[in-house]
Amino acid sequence: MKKFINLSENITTELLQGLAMTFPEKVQVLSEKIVARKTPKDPNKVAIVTLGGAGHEPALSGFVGEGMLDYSVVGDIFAAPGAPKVFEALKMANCSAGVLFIVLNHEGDVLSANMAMEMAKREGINVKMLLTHEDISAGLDQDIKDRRGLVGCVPVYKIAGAAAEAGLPLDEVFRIAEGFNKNLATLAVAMSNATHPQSGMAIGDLADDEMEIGMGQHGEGGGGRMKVQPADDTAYIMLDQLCEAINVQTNDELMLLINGTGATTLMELFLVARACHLSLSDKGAAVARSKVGEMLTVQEMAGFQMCMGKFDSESLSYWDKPCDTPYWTQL
Amino acid sequence: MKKFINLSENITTELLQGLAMTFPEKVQVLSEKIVARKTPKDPNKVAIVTLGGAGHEPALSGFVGEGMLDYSVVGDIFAAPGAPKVFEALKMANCSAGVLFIVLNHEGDVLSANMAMEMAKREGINVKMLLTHEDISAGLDQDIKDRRGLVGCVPVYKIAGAAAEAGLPLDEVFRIAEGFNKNLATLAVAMSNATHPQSGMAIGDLADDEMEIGMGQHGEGGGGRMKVQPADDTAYIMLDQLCEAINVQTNDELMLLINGTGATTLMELFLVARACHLSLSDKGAAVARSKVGEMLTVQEMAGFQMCMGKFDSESLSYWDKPCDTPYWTQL
Amino acid sequence: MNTLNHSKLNGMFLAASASIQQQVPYLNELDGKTGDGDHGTTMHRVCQSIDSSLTNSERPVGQQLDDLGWDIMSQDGGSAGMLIGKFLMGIGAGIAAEEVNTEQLAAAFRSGLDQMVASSGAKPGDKTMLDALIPAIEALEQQARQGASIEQMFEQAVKAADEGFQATKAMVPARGRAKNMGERAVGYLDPGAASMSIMFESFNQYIAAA
Amino acid sequence: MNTLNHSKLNGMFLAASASIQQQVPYLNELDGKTGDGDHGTTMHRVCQSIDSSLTNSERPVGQQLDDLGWDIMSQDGGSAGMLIGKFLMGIGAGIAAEEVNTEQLAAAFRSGLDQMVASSGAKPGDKTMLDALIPAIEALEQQARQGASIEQMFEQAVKAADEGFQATKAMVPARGRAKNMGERAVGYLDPGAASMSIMFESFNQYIAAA
Ligand SMILES: Nc1ncnc2c1ncn2[C@@H]1O[C@H](COP(=O)(O)OP(=O)(O)O)[C@@H](O)[C@H]1O
Ligand SMILES: Nc1ncnc2c1ncn2[C@@H]1O[C@H](COP(=O)(O)OP(=O)(O)O)[C@@H](O)[C@H]1O
Ligand SMILES: [Mg+2]
Ligand SMILES: [Mg+2]
Ligand SMILES: [Mg+2]
Ligand SMILES: [Mg+2]
Repeated sequence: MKKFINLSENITTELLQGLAMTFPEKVQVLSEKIVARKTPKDPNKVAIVTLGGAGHEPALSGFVGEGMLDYSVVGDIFAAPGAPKVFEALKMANCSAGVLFIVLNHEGDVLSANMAMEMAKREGINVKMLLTHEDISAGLDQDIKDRRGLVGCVPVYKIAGAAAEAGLPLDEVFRIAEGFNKNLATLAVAMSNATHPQSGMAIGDLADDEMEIGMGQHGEGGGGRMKVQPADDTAYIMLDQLCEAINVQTNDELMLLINGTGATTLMELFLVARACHLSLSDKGAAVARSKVGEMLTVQEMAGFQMCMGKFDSESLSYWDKPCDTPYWTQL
Repeated sequence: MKKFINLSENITTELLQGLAMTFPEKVQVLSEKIVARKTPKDPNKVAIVTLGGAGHEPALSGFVGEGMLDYSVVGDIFAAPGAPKVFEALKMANCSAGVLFIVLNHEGDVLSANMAMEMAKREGINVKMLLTHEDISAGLDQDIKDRRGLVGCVPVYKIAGAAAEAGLPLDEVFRIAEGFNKNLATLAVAMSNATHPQSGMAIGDLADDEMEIGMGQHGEGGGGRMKVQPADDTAYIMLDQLCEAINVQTNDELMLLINGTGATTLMELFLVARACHLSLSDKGAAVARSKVGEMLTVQEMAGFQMCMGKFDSESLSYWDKPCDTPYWTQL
Repeated sequence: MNTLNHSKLNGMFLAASASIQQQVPYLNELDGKTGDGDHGTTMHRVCQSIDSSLTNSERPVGQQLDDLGWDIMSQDGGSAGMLIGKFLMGIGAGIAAEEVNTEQLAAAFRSGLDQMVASSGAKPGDKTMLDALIPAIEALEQQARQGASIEQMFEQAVKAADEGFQATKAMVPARGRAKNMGERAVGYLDPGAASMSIMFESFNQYIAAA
Repeated sequence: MNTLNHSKLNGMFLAASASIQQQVPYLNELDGKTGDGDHGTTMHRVCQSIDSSLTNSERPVGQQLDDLGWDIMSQDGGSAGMLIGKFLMGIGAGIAAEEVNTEQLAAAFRSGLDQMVASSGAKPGDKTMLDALIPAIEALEQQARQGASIEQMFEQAVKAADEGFQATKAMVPARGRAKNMGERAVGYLDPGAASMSIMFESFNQYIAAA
């Protein structure tokens, strides 16, 4: 394994220290693994909390800051934080307006979140949980509970964060974020394996001429393998499935994210984005807002996640609100 | 080669289209290879122009926008644009306040820039050229003209762009940017080879357990090879040379950039940033402002560039001004 | 032997911890086939918790296991850490005394299993650690009912755990990160079930030698 | 032969273009050792310009070469493209007539070389294309002065170009992307000099067969 690390058991704490040193005016690390805004939000506004393993930087903690997350509870590499830590963060976040707790649908995250929710309820904390699960790789007929949460959490943070910042009550913040969340779909494609930075081991076994559409968040399989395709063809295969999943119609206002997972260059992501724009405009639909870059990575795995969503005028207005986090800043 | 591309000769034009489609409110592509701000700057303000090959995204064109660049002239992958195209951009930029033309010190770029400057002068365009050349890998005794331009161009764009946006005359914009430029130093380290996306060929021949400090912008060699070192040790080796190069003193206000060149994760970059902060504070110096992420990449080459600079109160104030470009947005 | 005291119970878990720590690369490798390649790393953290918590038996056994479960959960051990934490808390809650007879011992393990199942959401056949753990604990109960010794209980339990573990090879995963691989995961062993099988193997060896 | 007309001059460059296009992977590979791996790609673009510009000779020769040089420069060909563009513009500026004698031919090439050198900043021995080009053009001049035929001029020029190219192997680079490799670049051939050597090889073959 070729990575710039020190002791493998210290990676997570050291990387969080590096994050806080790089953005001292935006974030701080509390209790070793909880990333919090430097200037806490007004307690009369809903606090947004999330949890997840490390190794996916900038996600999740890179989106803590004004207009997005208040607390991100970090586990270890690819490992959910334990329920006790999550409970600790929910207590920190506890405020008069209540807490929205955004959880990606992965076994470990959900186990931890559920236990922490139990503890929080027993403590009388006003917290609502929102599960993201927009990976359609298992098929459209799949129970929504069986879908994984991929990069779709990031725009959900954005919209929930903006609604909370606007002072909306918890039920409203939840309604808006969940409405947007329900109309999301993501597919991931990988071309090369990720290396687990602690074990040094490759995850997966993609051959030299193969790619896999439907890849998971850590290089765990789950999709269709095929020979490597050109950028345009890859984009079309994925886009068509996403359009079907969220039932794209003429005049829809669409969100498009092209999220690089590691070694794939921004150069390539622009080619993919271009193909999506051209193909959607052929279908009479239009991209209202988009983002291209690395938001949620899988170590150095070459590939990307394509995520589409539908805006209504409400969610679009919250997308457009300013935010100021380490890796999403918007005027 | 495993990359998401279409025809290799179309990569550059397609990627620029993808950029413009992704940021329609910020940039546009003119004359196929010139990236310009969507809303042109007031002609009473100095225009900032740069040039360079593609394949380094987000640089250079990802920094076109309010508060940074006005025009970026793009060549092909790792190839400088020809002088005719550069001259065309200088004519577009020509305005009453004059043009600052920022060029990275690479043979092809400089050849093209010099010819375009000749043509521009003949045309009566008021343009001043600023050369960035902060790579200290060739040694501190090396003639400054023989140093390559690496990621240091990006903070120079920022400071020049902010000074121009503030309405300063050309000489002043030049003075401030050049003052900052003179106090910059960069070193690059690579752990794996880049693949040229057009020839499909690996550039360089790093062995499985080697890294190279002093690597160039495209994977071309130039430094010392050694066995792969831990993050901290790598950071210390590089940092010490940079501190010597710009003669870091107690109470200096330093800029620190950790620029990922491709496959190296943000996780690792944070570890490196942390080591720099700790080591600098041991030396009694402090990081005033920093950035960590991918600014100027070398395809999927694993590695990073560490760039340090010194602020004075003037350059620091321009660093802190807002800007709104595709890949550097600041409130 | 017909009773098990607090210190021997600790000894069983410490023995399991020692064995599992030798299998970290193997467990990561199994997880690399169908998951995210870190089950060995998870178990390493779980084992470190066990080692530092169970070296003495000064606290009451129930309290000690409850604390250990909580500590394991605090180790950021992904799914497996959370579930094993629950398992230990459940044993702690269900253990009747500092020294227990065979039926009480089986009941304590059943209490651990129930707690784990309640959080897990998985069913037998879902290709998870439960596929090793459930038959193992059923074997403990059955043996205890039949009046077997503690040695005999674990002798049967390890067989059941290992069979259950081997059976995961043919299963289509329905929980955890392997789920999305569907049919393609057939032919691979479940890493969590491997840990459980190693754990019962060590229990058995420890008890046989004790 | 003692004169060269416009159409034969075009033929020489078209022949060179055809040979160079067959060596694109080789030139990329050379550049991968000491540079950024794209010199073949650069030359491919240069050759495409040559092919589309020189298929007819309706414009005056000086004008045609000047246009070609500008077109090559517009192809985003990095250092080499810019320099070769200058070279052709220089030949265009220095060529005396549609049909030239041996001394005029040598003078035209000298004019091209001077233009290239003026932009380049490189000196002989810097491990660049100049190390093949300078001796080649000096050979042309010397032969012309000695009253040689055009065939003899190119026969000597190709030898000089090739020797110069081979000599780059031992040189420490002082310009271009290889510069920073310093001593480590010794042992590698310069890709730009390779192109120049192939170009003169083709000139010679074309003239010999014409
Ligand atoms: N819902 C569940 N119920 C029971 N066991 C589970 C469940 N989810 C995962 N597991 C077990 O956990 C193991 C994976 O553990 P580990 O790799 O440590 O965690 P993670 O999946 O979070 O990376 C699987 O092999 C499986 O046996
Ligand atoms: N200043 C210079 N003078 C003469 N030749 C040069 C100079 N710089 C580079 N070259 C030549 O150009 C070649 C590299 O060309 P190419 O790879 O196409 O361009 P780039 O270096 O921009 O990628 C070198 O091998 C060298 O022969
Ligand atoms: Mg995990
Ligand atoms: Mg080049
Ligand atoms: Mg795992
Ligand atoms: Mg080159």
